[in-house]
Amino acid sequence: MAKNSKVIEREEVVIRFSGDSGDGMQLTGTLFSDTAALFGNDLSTFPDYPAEIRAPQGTVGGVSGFQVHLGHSEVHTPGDYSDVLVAMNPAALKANAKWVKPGGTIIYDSNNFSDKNIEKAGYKNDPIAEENLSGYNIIAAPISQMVRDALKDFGLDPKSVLRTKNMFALGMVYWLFSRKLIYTEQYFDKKFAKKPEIAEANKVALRAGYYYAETIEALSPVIKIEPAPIARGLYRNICGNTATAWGLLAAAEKAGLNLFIGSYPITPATGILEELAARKDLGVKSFQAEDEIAGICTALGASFAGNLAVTSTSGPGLALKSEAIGLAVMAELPIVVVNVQRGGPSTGLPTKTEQADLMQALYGRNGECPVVVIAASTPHDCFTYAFEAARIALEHMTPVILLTDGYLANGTEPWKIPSMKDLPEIKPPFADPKEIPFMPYKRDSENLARYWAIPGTPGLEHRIGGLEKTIKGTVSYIPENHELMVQMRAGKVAKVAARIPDMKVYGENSGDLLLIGWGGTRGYLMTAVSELQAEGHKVSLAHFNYINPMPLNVAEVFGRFKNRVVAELNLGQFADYLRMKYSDFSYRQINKVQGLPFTIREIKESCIKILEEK
Amino acid sequence: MAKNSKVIEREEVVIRFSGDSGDGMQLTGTLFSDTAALFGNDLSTFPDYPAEIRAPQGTVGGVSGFQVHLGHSEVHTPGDYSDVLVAMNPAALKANAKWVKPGGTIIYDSNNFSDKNIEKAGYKNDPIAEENLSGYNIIAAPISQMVRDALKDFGLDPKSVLRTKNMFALGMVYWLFSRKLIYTEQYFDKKFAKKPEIAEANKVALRAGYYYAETIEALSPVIKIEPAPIARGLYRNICGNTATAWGLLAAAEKAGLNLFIGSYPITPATGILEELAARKDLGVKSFQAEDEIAGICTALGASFAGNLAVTSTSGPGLALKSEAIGLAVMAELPIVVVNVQRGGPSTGLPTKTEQADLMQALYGRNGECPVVVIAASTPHDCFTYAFEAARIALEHMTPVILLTDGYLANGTEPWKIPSMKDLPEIKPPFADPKEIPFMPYKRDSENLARYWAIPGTPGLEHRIGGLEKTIKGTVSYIPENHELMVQMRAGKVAKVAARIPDMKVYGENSGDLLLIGWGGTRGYLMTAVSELQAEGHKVSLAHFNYINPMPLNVAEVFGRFKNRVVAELNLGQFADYLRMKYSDFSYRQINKVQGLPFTIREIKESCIKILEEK
Amino acid sequence: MEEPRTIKYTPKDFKSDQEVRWCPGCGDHAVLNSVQKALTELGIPKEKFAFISGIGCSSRFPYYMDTYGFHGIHGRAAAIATGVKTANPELSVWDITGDGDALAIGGNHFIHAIRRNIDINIILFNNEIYGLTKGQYSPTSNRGLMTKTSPFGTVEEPFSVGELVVGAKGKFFARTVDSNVTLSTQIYIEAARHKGTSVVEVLQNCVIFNDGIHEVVTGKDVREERTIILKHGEPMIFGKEHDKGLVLDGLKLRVVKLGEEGYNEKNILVHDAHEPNPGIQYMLANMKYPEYPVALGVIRSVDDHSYEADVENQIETIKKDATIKCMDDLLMSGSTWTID
Amino acid sequence: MEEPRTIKYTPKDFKSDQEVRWCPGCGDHAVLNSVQKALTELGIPKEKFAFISGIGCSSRFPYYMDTYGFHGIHGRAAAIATGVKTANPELSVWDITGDGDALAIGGNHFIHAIRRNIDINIILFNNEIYGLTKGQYSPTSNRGLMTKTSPFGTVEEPFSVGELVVGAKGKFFARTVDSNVTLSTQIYIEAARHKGTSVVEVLQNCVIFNDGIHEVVTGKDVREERTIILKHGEPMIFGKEHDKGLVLDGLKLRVVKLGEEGYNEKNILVHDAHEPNPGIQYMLANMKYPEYPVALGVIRSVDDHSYEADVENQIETIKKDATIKCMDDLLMSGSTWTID
Ligand SMILES: Cc1ncc(C[n+]2csc(CCOP(=O)(O)OP(=O)(O)O)c2C)c(N)n1
Ligand SMILES: Cc1ncc(C[n+]2csc(CCOP(=O)(O)OP(=O)(O)O)c2C)c(N)n1
Ligand code: SF4
Ligand code: SF4
Ligand SMILES: [Mg+2]
Ligand SMILES: [Mg+2]
Repeated sequence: MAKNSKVIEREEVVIRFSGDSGDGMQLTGTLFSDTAALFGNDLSTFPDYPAEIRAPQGTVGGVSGFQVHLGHSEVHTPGDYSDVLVAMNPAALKANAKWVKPGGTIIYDSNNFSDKNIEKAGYKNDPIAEENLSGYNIIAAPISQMVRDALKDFGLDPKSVLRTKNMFALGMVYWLFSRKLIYTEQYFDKKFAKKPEIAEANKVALRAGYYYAETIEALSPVIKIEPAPIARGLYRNICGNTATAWGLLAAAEKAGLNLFIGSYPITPATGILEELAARKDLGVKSFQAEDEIAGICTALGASFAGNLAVTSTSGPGLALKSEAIGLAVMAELPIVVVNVQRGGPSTGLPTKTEQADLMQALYGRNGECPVVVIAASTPHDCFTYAFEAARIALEHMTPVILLTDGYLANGTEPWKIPSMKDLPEIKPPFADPKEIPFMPYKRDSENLARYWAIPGTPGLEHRIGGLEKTIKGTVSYIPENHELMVQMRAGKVAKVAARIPDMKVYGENSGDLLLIGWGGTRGYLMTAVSELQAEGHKVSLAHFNYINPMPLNVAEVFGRFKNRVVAELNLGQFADYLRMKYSDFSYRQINKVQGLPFTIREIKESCIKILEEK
Repeated sequence: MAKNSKVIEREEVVIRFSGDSGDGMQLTGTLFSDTAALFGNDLSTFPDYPAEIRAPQGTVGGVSGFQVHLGHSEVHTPGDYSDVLVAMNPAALKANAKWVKPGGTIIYDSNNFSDKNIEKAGYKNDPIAEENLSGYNIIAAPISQMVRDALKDFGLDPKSVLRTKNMFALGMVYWLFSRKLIYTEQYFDKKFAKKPEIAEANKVALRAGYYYAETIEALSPVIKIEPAPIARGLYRNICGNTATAWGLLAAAEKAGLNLFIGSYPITPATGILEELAARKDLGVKSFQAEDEIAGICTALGASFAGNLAVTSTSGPGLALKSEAIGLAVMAELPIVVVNVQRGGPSTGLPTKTEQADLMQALYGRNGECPVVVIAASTPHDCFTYAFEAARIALEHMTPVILLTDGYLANGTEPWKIPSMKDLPEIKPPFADPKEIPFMPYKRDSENLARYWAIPGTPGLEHRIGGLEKTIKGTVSYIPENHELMVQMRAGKVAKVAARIPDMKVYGENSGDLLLIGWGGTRGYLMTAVSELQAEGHKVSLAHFNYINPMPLNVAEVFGRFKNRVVAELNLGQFADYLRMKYSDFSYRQINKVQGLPFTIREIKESCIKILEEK
Repeated sequence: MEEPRTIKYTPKDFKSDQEVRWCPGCGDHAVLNSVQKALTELGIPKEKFAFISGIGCSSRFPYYMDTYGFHGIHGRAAAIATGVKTANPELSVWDITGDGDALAIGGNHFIHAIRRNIDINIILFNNEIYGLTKGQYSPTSNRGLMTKTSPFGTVEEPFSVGELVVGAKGKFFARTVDSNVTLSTQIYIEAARHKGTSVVEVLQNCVIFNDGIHEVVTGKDVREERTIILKHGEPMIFGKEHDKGLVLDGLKLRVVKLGEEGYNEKNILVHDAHEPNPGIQYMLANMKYPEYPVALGVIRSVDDHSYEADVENQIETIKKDATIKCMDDLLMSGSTWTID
Repeated sequence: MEEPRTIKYTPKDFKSDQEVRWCPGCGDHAVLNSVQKALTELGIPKEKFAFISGIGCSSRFPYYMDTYGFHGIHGRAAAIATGVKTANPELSVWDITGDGDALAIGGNHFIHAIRRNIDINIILFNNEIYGLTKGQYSPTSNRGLMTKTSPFGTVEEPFSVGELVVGAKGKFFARTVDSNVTLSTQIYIEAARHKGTSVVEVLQNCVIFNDGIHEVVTGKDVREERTIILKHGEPMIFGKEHDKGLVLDGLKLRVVKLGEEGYNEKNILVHDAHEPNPGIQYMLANMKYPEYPVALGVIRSVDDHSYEADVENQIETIKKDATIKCMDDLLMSGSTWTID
């Protein structure tokens, strides 16, 4: 399509769409990624928006961004620095200029760079000058004016006209990467089937932008990123929250159980409840509770009644659920507690990402109160680990806390769609209706799980609850019984280790430095390790998804490296946890608590520093 | 008074009064300890009662006990095994027989050993035979019959008559230890001033028991325990909950602030709220909240308004307060959270003791959320550490969690009454009303505390809250600001270390084994170490009251011993914590999770095993 | 729902093997008996009962029932029961709770369960005290009550259970007395049959910490004069001699003597428990001695949507026309692409 | 209490230096203006105001007030405010909350604050939606509302705020509309002056997630016909032409036309906000369009004990006769002995 003669090929590229909260940047970014995915690029995206619904227009606080990283080879993160920045107003430039690679391209809507807006963004002078962008490829496009011109015959009100500015910008970017418009056009045809004039207006703006870019030539050369050599198969884009919801649904289907979710909305976890509330077609019972406590307590009730029960929340909500998680531990009922971590403490930075709820997940309850803790590490593997969380909960009769985070929840990436038949079976230890009287705390001798007797089953009537009990379910204050039960509950969780995979190191099996991570940072750590390895360093990565219990071979893996460094988005919670669990080793730390993911550069620099010390 | 000629002197003795919940054993034990205290013995007591208000009469589940340990020298625990057991019914014998020292004395009410009662207690045959008590000094006293005889002319109803059985038994014990009856008689005169016939009946029963013991001679020899060489001064008995309440009151007076407590009743913490609710004479505002969350939130409101604010609870309640503790951390308001630990997890063993809320206190919140954690170690030092908790909260503008436990809360011991003038001053960092505009997160450069501006002060109007803020109190999502504030909050708590005493070891400053403990186990650990030292072992004790931060010299202390073993009533939470904090050392563990304190024998045996290994 | 099997039970069938551990003389014993009696009348197979409770003396109830039972955590019984019923609408779900459990820590779940009108039966043991923690005042304790946490008398206004239930959109409210097994049994049966949240307030005696608190109205000698047992469709008459009745005086209720001032059975108010507008029921629920007799019986019983049924219906409706029938359908739905 | 200083404020004095971050067009802006106006009328020095809030769009309110302010955690504003007021009764304490904050997660603290009748002013922004979390239904959303968590329509019955307030023993309830600054200001002044818990429900528009939800009654063209502004002591007349009124028909309210069926100003109900028995006020608070006009203004305002005053009184009384005056007295009280 692109007629421009100069074409360069690139391995990968990062594009950031940025504008006011009302400028539609999230949609723009999504449409761009969809097109890239359909083309066959590997990609990773991350939206980034303010906590306020509509922060004051034109200010830096109100900037909403969407970053897309696409590549000809595997892509693990949305990227640190961008090659192309689209800035719909001065505030967007202000917020993002320092994240553009030297010499990168910056497209901005020159009509929006009025003195008033420039001042609102906090600039004193000409923003381009103030940002010192002389070495950059700066495209000042009169976007507002051009959509007004392009749509002047549409009879739309001025607001609706201006609302297509984002499509004009997208058109320009499509030209720059020589992409097809067709998928985006189809989107509008479908979305606005009942308002064809709106669909048409957006398509016109899109095309206007495309042709404008072609015309001005300032954008040349066109950049080509060939499709990535990804495995054959059927793909879709998926974000972490949807993947989590679907993983739970898949587990319910595999276990032959109904899915119940009892949750209270909270950023950034709400998407899971929202997705499941929409899944009435699959029979999900979604209960919007009056608070987080009711969320987990209804789920516990549903679990008692025989459902696959789930509650989803974020940090402050997990705190509120602590007491009831204790009841789940004591009642030994299967339940999945999804915690989408955000910036803390307290209300903290609700729309930002962080990994600081680890200790809370492990220990935030009264008494000796062990639960299984696992963590997802990419948007799409939220599916895998949500499924795993449910499988472990059901087969081991235990609460499982699944940790994801704001970055995973909202980030999207292409996902090779699995087939249900390839997923493992899930077989909860249902009580035998013939074994009467039923003893609620009798255990499977192998994994120590108790048996699950579902209300409605004749003959298995029994009572459970939060007071310490004997194997028969009788309340007991007998000292030795308590100690035994405490050990059984701990033992049951420990036994889960036998049913999880060994830790596999990314890179060589031994070396100078083992970078250690867990949860949502994997893409960054893998990329950093890849690059370090390429540069000749003997660095490997041990990335944890199973936190409690941990894989059985961990100590052995740790022992094969000269140094260990734990990188995490908190002050060192996993590092401390490892000091407790594997106290024979010493651990260095890389920490960041800024509400942001790592940058690859940060990780690499820290690793190199450690490597050079020796 | 005692006419018996045979008198032996003993260093110490343990007596256990035991009977049905309705038998008045708690009062009996208390009266006995009061008399012993007034005599000048050192002592330690522990009540032990069922979770049910009235568990089924006559069953082991319904037994209520009260143990007193008194000595001629220092006494640190209520004792493991008793020299004298009073068993008002067969169930009491059943519950306690194995805790009587070989050859000890057992006094029981033979009228109550009916076949029905024997069966109810779970005996098949004669209890004495079944318990194999042939080497013991068994006194079968027809107590019920004798009080009936003694009071036959009183015209009391049969129930009231039988209610004096405990005094008959107490009279016998008084004779055995040649104690005066006068204090107990005075108690009844005062208590039943308006019902003199009841007072008289109790006194008659008491004397009848005393003379009965003298008569039968089966009890001889009389045991004498001379007064202990305790420091001069004015003494009183105090239990941990009252001491906690009083420590907080003392801190309020020293700081010149009103005391506010917002709490919800929960065993075994309720006594603190109850004591403070009674202290309207000192102006306490006690708020019985609708739940634990309201308990801490009203306290936070009161703290914001300028009171010394407190909330008290036990394990499950602490879980519920987690989210609001996070708000306190973020708002940097002074508040004391008292957690009286009980058996967990969940509802667990509500009336039993345990130390398993340590991790929850340290980490049970979302985000990086540091608080000061300190622990009391004897019933009376609950006063000291409650005072300390308040002092640190107020001077460092931070929430402080004070850990006590069921054993400390209910246990009593004599306490040398301090004088208010000897307690340290408390000087909260009040904001200067002239420094306008007030910046809520500006900090004292030394201890990093922010300043406290009390509503009602003109000119200091400001806003605080749970979202991350700049120094000025403006909501901020700026990455670097967040990281800075996270570090400041951590730093502030760390700086408390400069204002707490160094760790002092009990015993030699170096040696083969350092026994490490924290909180309510101190009496047991000290006694064990004393005995081990006396037996020639190079064992010392490092007992922790300051848990976060810890004294500055800990690593140094640890380094002076060949081995370290951490003894605690959980699965090893403090040991794990030390592995995190002082990872250069290795730690052995002694753990017990039975809802009971340690026995000295257990500690000694474990230590000796470790010592012999090398 | 499947047809109830025709099984004949006796109360003994619902007794578990656990020793009952309430204090001798506690009102809870009688409630247990009444509930066990009521269950025999429902024609519901034993395995379909689930008794859920919070924490408190009363909340030990499930242990004594030979049914499915879940002794929860303090205040959360209504939430747990809501989960049980939503997950499996075929169960007969009972929420056993105290005045502290339901109205102090559990107040929020209580009003939300009622608002949603989920079909559970809430038996609220109101002894106006925290029993299990040994005697602190509760949200239903009267002003001035001296307890361990109010040694000089409380300064708090108590909730009136019926008033709060109506305020939360309640559709079924009844009141009974622990010791009145006949009335209680009848009420529990009606509560169980009512579709939607039923709240039964039991005036329960705590012999240990608040002995005789209800005695002034429920005492043997006075109860006929000081309580009125309401029955749907019957005139509101009470008194040992059936000589007193209730009438409307403007917007207020008034106690009148039959045969005086021209009042007779005909012009006494007739109880309408089914009237959706809670007006009179609200006043009846709120009647206090000495101005009025205290109302017992089913005061309000109005049919309406029940939550779990609406949830099931919505699911059924959507399932019918859904294109997504299983996980594989969902996985392949929306925009996908093939790499080959 | 000390005498109020005679200070003259303008609304600007109550504006903080923070940028107001609500969406353009959000009803919250108008509420902020009305409150700032109301404060100027109270004669209370600025430093005595404390604004406490939970979490939600509305709960950002304290940041915009140049007073003492505490932005709490979700649902807990009433509890925090209760602590502030109990600790220092001299402060004028405001609790700013949303329908989710006050009635979902905060429901328990809400009803307990009201029951205790602590002297705080609760401004409840009712937009019938969770705004800050981007559009899920709330406990006040009508049945059938389609939102992100009820894509097929909710199946839950909403609370009616006034009904719940009365059910929780509420003594002051008023309702206003965000955009009606004159009425709102007047109501906030009355709420502030009322001693005890005042609840003001603001029908607030969320332009983004529930735009126009109140429009059917508050719309410019219809509001005079579909709302009635109640004033104590005045007849309940409404309509553009002042031609409609409310009367009692048996136990129900009825809308009548003046001049028809013999109705005129004289026999129209006169509003009595001070009547302790909530009967009519309860019905007024519950009136729904289209059957009735929606009631605005102060619907109920009854004097009674306020919690913090009773607490102070009890302390003063006890202090007077106390033998324990300071900690040293306490330490030496009861039974002690001397070792020498
Ligand atoms: C989270 C939590 N808070 C507090 C308690 C302590 N607690 C147990 S029962 C109870 C109140 C009991 O009163 P009520 O519900 O009226 O029951 P009753 O004992 O009177 O039947 C309290 C405060 C607890 N177990 N858990
Ligand atoms: C403990 C906790 N749970 C959930 C949330 C997420 N949350 C924030 S505000 C809100 C609801 C807001 O609705 P409302 O109170 O009606 O206020 P509005 O935004 O509509 O003004 C929710 C669910 C939170 N911040 N904290
Ligand atoms: S304490 Fe009261 S309520 Fe509890 S069992 Fe005893 S009598 Fe019953
Ligand atoms: S989302 Fe709604 S309630 Fe929130 S600020 Fe915007 S318009 Fe107002
Ligand atoms: Mg009660
Ligand atoms: Mg709202």
